[in-house]
Amino acid sequence: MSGIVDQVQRQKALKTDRMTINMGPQHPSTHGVLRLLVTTDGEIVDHVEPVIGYLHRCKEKIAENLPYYQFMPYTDRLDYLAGMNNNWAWAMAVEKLAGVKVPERAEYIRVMFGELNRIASHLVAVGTFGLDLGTFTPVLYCFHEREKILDLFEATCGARLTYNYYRIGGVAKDLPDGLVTKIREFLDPFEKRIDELNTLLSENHIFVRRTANVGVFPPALALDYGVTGPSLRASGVPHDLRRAAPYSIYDRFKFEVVVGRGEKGTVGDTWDRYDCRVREMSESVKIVRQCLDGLPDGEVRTKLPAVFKPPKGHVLFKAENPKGELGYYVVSDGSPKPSRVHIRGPSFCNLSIIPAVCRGVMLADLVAILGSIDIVLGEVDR
Amino acid sequence: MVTPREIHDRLKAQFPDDVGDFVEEPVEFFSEVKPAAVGRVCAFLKEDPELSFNYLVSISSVDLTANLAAVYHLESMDLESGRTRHAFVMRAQAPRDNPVIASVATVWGTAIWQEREVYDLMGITFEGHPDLKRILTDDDWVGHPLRKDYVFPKTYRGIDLE
Amino acid sequence: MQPVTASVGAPDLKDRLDVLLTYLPSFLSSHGEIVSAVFLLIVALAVLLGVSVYVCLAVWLERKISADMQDRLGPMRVGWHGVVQMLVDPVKLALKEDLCPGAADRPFFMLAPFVVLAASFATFAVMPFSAAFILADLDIGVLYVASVGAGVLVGLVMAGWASNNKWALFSAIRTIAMLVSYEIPVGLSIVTVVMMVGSLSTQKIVLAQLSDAGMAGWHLFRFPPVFMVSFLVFFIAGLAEVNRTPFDLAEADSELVAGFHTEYSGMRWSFFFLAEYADMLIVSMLGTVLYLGGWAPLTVTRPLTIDFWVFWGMAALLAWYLHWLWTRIYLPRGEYGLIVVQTAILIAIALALLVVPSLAWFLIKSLALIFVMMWLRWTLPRPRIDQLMYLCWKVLIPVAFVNLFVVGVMRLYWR
Amino acid sequence: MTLQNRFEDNVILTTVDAAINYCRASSLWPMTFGLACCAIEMMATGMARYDLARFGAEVFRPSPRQSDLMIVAGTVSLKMATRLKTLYDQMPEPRYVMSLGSCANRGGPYYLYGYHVLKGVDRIVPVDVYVPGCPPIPEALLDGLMKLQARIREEGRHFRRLAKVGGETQEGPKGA
Repeated sequence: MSGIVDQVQRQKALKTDRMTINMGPQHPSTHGVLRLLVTTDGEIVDHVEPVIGYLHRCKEKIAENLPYYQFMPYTDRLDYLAGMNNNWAWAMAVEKLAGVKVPERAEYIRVMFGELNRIASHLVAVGTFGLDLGTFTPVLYCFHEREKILDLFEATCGARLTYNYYRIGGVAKDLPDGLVTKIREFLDPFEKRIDELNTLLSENHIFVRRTANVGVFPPALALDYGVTGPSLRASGVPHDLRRAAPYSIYDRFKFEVVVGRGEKGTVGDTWDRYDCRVREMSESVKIVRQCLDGLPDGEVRTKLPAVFKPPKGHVLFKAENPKGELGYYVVSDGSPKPSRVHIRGPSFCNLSIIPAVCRGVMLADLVAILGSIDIVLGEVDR
Repeated sequence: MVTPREIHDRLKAQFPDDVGDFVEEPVEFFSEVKPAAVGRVCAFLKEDPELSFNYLVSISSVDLTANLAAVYHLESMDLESGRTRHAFVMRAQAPRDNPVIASVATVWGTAIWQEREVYDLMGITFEGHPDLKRILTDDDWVGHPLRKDYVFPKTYRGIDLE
Repeated sequence: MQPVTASVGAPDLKDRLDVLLTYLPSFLSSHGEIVSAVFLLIVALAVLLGVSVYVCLAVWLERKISADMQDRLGPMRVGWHGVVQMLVDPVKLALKEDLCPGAADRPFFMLAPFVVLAASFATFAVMPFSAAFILADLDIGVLYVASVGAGVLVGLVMAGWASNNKWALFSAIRTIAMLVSYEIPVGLSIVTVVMMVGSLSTQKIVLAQLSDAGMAGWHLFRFPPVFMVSFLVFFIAGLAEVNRTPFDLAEADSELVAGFHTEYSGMRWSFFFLAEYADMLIVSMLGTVLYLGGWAPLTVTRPLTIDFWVFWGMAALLAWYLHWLWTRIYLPRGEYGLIVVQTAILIAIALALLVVPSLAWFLIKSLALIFVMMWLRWTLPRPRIDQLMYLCWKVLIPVAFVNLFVVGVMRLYWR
Repeated sequence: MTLQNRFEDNVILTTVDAAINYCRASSLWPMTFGLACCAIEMMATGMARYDLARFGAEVFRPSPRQSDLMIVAGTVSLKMATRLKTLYDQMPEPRYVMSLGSCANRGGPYYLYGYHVLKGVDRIVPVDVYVPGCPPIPEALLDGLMKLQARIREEGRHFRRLAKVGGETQEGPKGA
């Protein structure tokens, strides 16, 4: 009898402890060099602290030391999955500051490539999300389609990833011959590929069970943490700068702002964030089609002086990037170099919600949530 | 839709001592706010039912030589329609030798990281921040790189940087 | 050098040889166990070698199969379609530096791969490769597989704990939870077959399925759907037992870096790899033994009888139907010539299969199951640990129990 | 004298060496380790169109212990530099390093004003192959891989690298 009492006493004296694990900076599912300090209680995540800065590349300091034109290539390397969109936002920020007009044809080309790059970026996001959940094949199918888009970019500007194609006041050069046909040839079978992806991944029972009702972002909380882009829209907030504050010529196009519907679980869960990206690809296809139909002839670049000096002033310009709202805060003191450039990276803000929503989830869910917000470290660390 | 001017006037009425001038630059207008009052003012901007600025776009730091400034871009978003109701920009300047601004980390969650970033790169201290430490550079980093007088390091942890 | 011994050694040697030749036969006949032991050792080494060769082949196959599913080529540069890749990788791994982390529990860390390897290779002892080729036809053969196979668990936990790595520890905890749970559905579905046959011996289980009717004698097709359910439970749980995707939570790349073998390098790591593929083979072989007739041929045993034609006629009809479906979807109609050719090929294969020896049948069936495993691996995502436990305790085990009950009732009244 | 000098070049040893080098060259397993933009191109190289698997190098191992090749794909920041060194130290011999892209080679576009960027990964780990480009196209990565394979095949003795563990330099004249 006393033996049992002793045993019970000893069991009471047994202490369970929290375990702190270092996830990253080299870890297969941190999408680069993110480090997560995870405190767990067994499989349950107690607390997550993201540690960033492993890819801090001093972009803002570099911007202060370079003329406006020359900062363009550096923007490519912010969100390196969507170089075109980054270029575009920088161009528009400076154009807004200096009041530069962009020719009509250039606007169409910009929208077209912006949307194509959005598709490419979402393809990577969707594919690597599958990778995070342990299925390897979808990512190859996604990259297969992405390569076709990259071919179009390569034909236009010669680069596969860092395009440096947009210019302040237009784009670098006109489209090469036959590109319009090539884009159409890409778009026509692409929608079938999305269906294929849905069959392979989106409707997969295990996939749905892993993602539905996991990592729900309530809309108010998401906005509080500055979450934007598909991650915010998945929470049911139809906030899309292309529709809310149309820049460039987005007011001319018909497209749907994709919001999370909670089809498999709760609105704003991991599946919704994934699904929003998949559906956004179809919407981008629509926009590109409309661009191709309405593509006018003419100039593609406004002539600007070689030494370009915007007037004194400052502006925060935001554009809807694949990851969310990319903002450039540019301060000009009237000299050829910006006095200060601050970059509001969407991934930076989207990532900051992780500590708030990852309490009490399982370790595998943490990976799923991280994959679903689709961060790019180049933009988080800048 | 409330214009920045009207918001400024409301703030001026609410906090006559804390809110400074309304600066109208060619592209963007902003209000000057005293650094110690930023927390109060922002809490009001968020809580006020008519203004309800629920979205802090960014906190950008600027080196104004004599002062260091933090520029707050705020937006009020309608969660139902996703439209931006109104936007507002305010700036707080703190002296270079003792740059302290009241923190807004308790008002908006996104400010936790953004203020850490400003602290890291510009060296502005945010009073009342729950966990103010370097975010992009490592803890043993010296200096605040975005200041205009920043000197690039020659070595770091024994690695030659020339 | 000592030349003295060499010169006087010659007559001695001759004498000794004479003695040896005189007494050896009587010695051997009186000590039969030594002969059988030596023989067993040779056969065991052959099996060991065979399994190692299979692992190399399976790895290459997996790379090629995955490549094919993913629209790429896979290894191409070494040998014909990269076939030499299966030699190249082991050599490289064998020559890599053997690291042991400073903080690790050195003896256990070093020992763990061998425990895993030994446990999984020991199970091959009771596998009936053919009617004659079985290392040990134990009366408790199936039980032996289940219990010795569980030794793998010990090795994995040793590896996870001794590595002194948090990811490895996580993996070890998951492994315990998973393997212990999934032993139950595996055991229950094995019991259904054992009840049917009335023996635990693997060879007897195969013999019970051997009939003139070919496939119809397999347990899989007995009392449909009872044993099909049993087979499904066995296969799903077996996948979890061997840590294969979708149940590879113990070494989940995207979560636990590399799981229990995070800290292992070179040859020791390749032992885990070897054991994983050997485990796959064990589960496939056990599935084959229990449900798919073991080494029993696919076709009827008496060729060119009415059974034979019925069976292959059905197969031809099925092939024709599948082809028709295929043409409806992807090809223009009217390729009936192709179907005739296809049917002819099918019958030719059927005739050819008659001469296939039983060992080959066993391997073909097991490899087919392994192919299914690979197919699943490259298609499915991975469930979460709690979902995995749910599947085991709330789905597989109840189903297995009901199944067991049904088989028991049938055994009683429907001999 | 070192172990190396005890063996003269002879037919058997050189043949064995050649075979071993061939095995090593044909089975270069990279580490799952992406730093920046170049990592995306590294991923693209592993995908269907470029298919790193053709060279037997598609087995991306998440743990440094099981990998042979560290592809430093992207900008190495100073915060990352010490971690990168640790990762390199964790890899078992023989190990190879490929510096992919201008940033890893020499700091790339961040050379001048990048206060937080390491100006060349060869300052902390020995590099076997440099692949230029910003980012290098997948063909360039494949070319780098083939160059590395060619180098490994020509390595003097199979224990040359092993013999120099802890030594200052990994490189030396062939057959030294």
